[in-house]
Amino acid sequence: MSDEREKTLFHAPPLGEQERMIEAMLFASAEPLNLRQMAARMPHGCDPAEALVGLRKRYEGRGVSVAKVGDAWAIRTAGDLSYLMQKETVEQRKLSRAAIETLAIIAYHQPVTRAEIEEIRGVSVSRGTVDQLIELGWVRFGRRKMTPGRPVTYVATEGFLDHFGLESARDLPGLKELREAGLLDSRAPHGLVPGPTGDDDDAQDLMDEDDTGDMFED
Amino acid sequence: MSDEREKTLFHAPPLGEQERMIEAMLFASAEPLNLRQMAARMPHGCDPAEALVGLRKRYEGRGVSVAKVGDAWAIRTAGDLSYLMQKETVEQRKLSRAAIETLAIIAYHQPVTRAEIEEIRGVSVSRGTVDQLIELGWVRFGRRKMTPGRPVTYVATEGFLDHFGLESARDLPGLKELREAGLLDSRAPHGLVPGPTGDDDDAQDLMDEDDTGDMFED
Amino acid sequence: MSDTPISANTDDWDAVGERRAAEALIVDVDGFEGPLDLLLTLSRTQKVDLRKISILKLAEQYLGFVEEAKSLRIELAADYLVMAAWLAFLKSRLLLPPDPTDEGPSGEDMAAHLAFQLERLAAMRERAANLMARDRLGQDRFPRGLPEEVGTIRKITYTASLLELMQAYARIRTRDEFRPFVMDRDSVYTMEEALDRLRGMIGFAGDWTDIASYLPDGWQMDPKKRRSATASNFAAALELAKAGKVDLRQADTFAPIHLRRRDEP
Repeated sequence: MSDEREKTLFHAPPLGEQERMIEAMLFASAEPLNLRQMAARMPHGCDPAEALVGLRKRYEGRGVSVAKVGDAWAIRTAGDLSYLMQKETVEQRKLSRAAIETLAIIAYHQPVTRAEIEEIRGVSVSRGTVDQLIELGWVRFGRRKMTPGRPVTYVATEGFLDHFGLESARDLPGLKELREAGLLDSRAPHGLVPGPTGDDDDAQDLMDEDDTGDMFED
Repeated sequence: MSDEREKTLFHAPPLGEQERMIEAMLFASAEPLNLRQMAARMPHGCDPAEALVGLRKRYEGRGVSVAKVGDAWAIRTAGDLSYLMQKETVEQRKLSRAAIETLAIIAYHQPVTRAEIEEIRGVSVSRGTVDQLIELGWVRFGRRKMTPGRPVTYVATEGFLDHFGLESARDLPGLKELREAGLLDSRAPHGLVPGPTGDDDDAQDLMDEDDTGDMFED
Repeated sequence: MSDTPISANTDDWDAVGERRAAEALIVDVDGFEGPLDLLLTLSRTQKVDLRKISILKLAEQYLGFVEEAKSLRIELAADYLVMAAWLAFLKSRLLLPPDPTDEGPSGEDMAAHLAFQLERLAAMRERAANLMARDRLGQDRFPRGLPEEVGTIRKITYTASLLELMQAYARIRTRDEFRPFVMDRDSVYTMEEALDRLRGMIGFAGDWTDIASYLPDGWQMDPKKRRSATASNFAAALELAKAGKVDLRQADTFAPIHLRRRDEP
């Protein structure tokens, strides 16, 4: 085996062989793998991106498929076969309406501040709502906004894409229509409509400000 | 979806569809599934045994294979790709003093017998030390010496020259050049090697011999 | 507040239905996520596209709701009352002709923005519902049930530099040249030796004698030895003079030093 690896230090293995490798790695992992992670485990000179194209095609219409998840890839069972999987079904914690709406707002408006979420929903966001989404691994902190107070923003994660079967945030259903209808514009002419009275949140933002602005960048 | 299930209550789905089902089940299941378990999950009229034959064929020569585990079935990584399931971490360590001294003697005096090495070092050479140098590919056995007992000799290898950036062992600077280069000042040998004095050195070497497993410095 | 309850507008079935809906709303007030949510629910009763909604009518519906809540002695949260006040203000702006001296957004601007907000909230709700209806991981789509662990292999490489190699060799080869420090005493005549010798000899020296004549045999010729013996001799003579055993004299700088036994008093 080590001989073979040595050999491939100089000649990358044929594409078909690289496809097999990616197939093996993706099958073995429950988590999405990105190109860097794959390349690190493959012999020198391999191009996982190219091999992925072939592999994806191979699994089209099969019982499992090669799904793109943000910058990563994963094998997932086909959605239409869910009825076979009762045993594997994971009991999901029931999400509150507030949590679901907040998640949608973060996904469609990201990066979005807490104040903006509140503006859209017309109520203050309780801390537990965002916490729950972060705990589920669907939301994380994004860059701070370059507006007064440098508020933190929230963005959707790779886990969110994986959970909802989205290749990227650009593939969110209806995103284009919403944008064209101007419904994603953040025009917030304060005073036009009374907004939520979130004193606590202002205090929170001030606390956040003490932290270095870079801590949430990736 | 439920319509489809109803339909299949009376007409078993086509074999290709059954293959998809088995593929998805075997992929998602946390344990190998036997035919009975598969059939119990599949729509009425399905024949997992037949579909399995097709699925196995489909995975022949791929990165994963459908493997029999007892009387059950599971998807497994292809045997020749098992190395992909391992991540290598490389750790660099310095050679022990005993090893580098032995190596130096072999390089300067090759071909040299163990007895000669011991005479030059003034202490006995542990088997592990020479073995390590051989394993590193820096030392190999040379011709036997035409002296009583025909002892084996050790010589430095190409790998040794490569590692130390030498064209040949003759390029190694002699004592005179070492002295001229300031590397060898008999009046101040302490400056050369910070650390233990000659006496401690011997004690260290003796300890090394007792415990071959612990002979490497970090 | 200047408005009339919605039920007073008309007597037809719609109005009754609306009235009942409003009552249901009021009883359910805890179920609303704020005034905007309530407005959105109320707007549904208009049975038109949100883009064509009558904000004036909506304002009236909302104010009617607040009135109703009051009559039923239901405490409304401050948010709801603030919205009621704002809607009353909006209503008056929409009904009265615009005041040219007035600054700030016009009634139409305010109404348009409220319509925009309602439409945006409705869109987000719809997207949220669509999102939750997707094939979800762990519900409809599944990851590998038997993931294989990626093992870690620790590979150790040993390094040594040419310098270390040469230094090691140098260390071995110079071990023989290296021995514990011992002063070379062959050509050293110690002061103790000189003292012993002088003490034995001064008994006979009743007259001034050059201290150079006290140098031991065999120490006069070799310069190394003579130097050591002369120094020790001189030091020993000083020591004896200090003890009061001898007198010393010197005629001139660098002239010979003479020594004479001092007689006991």
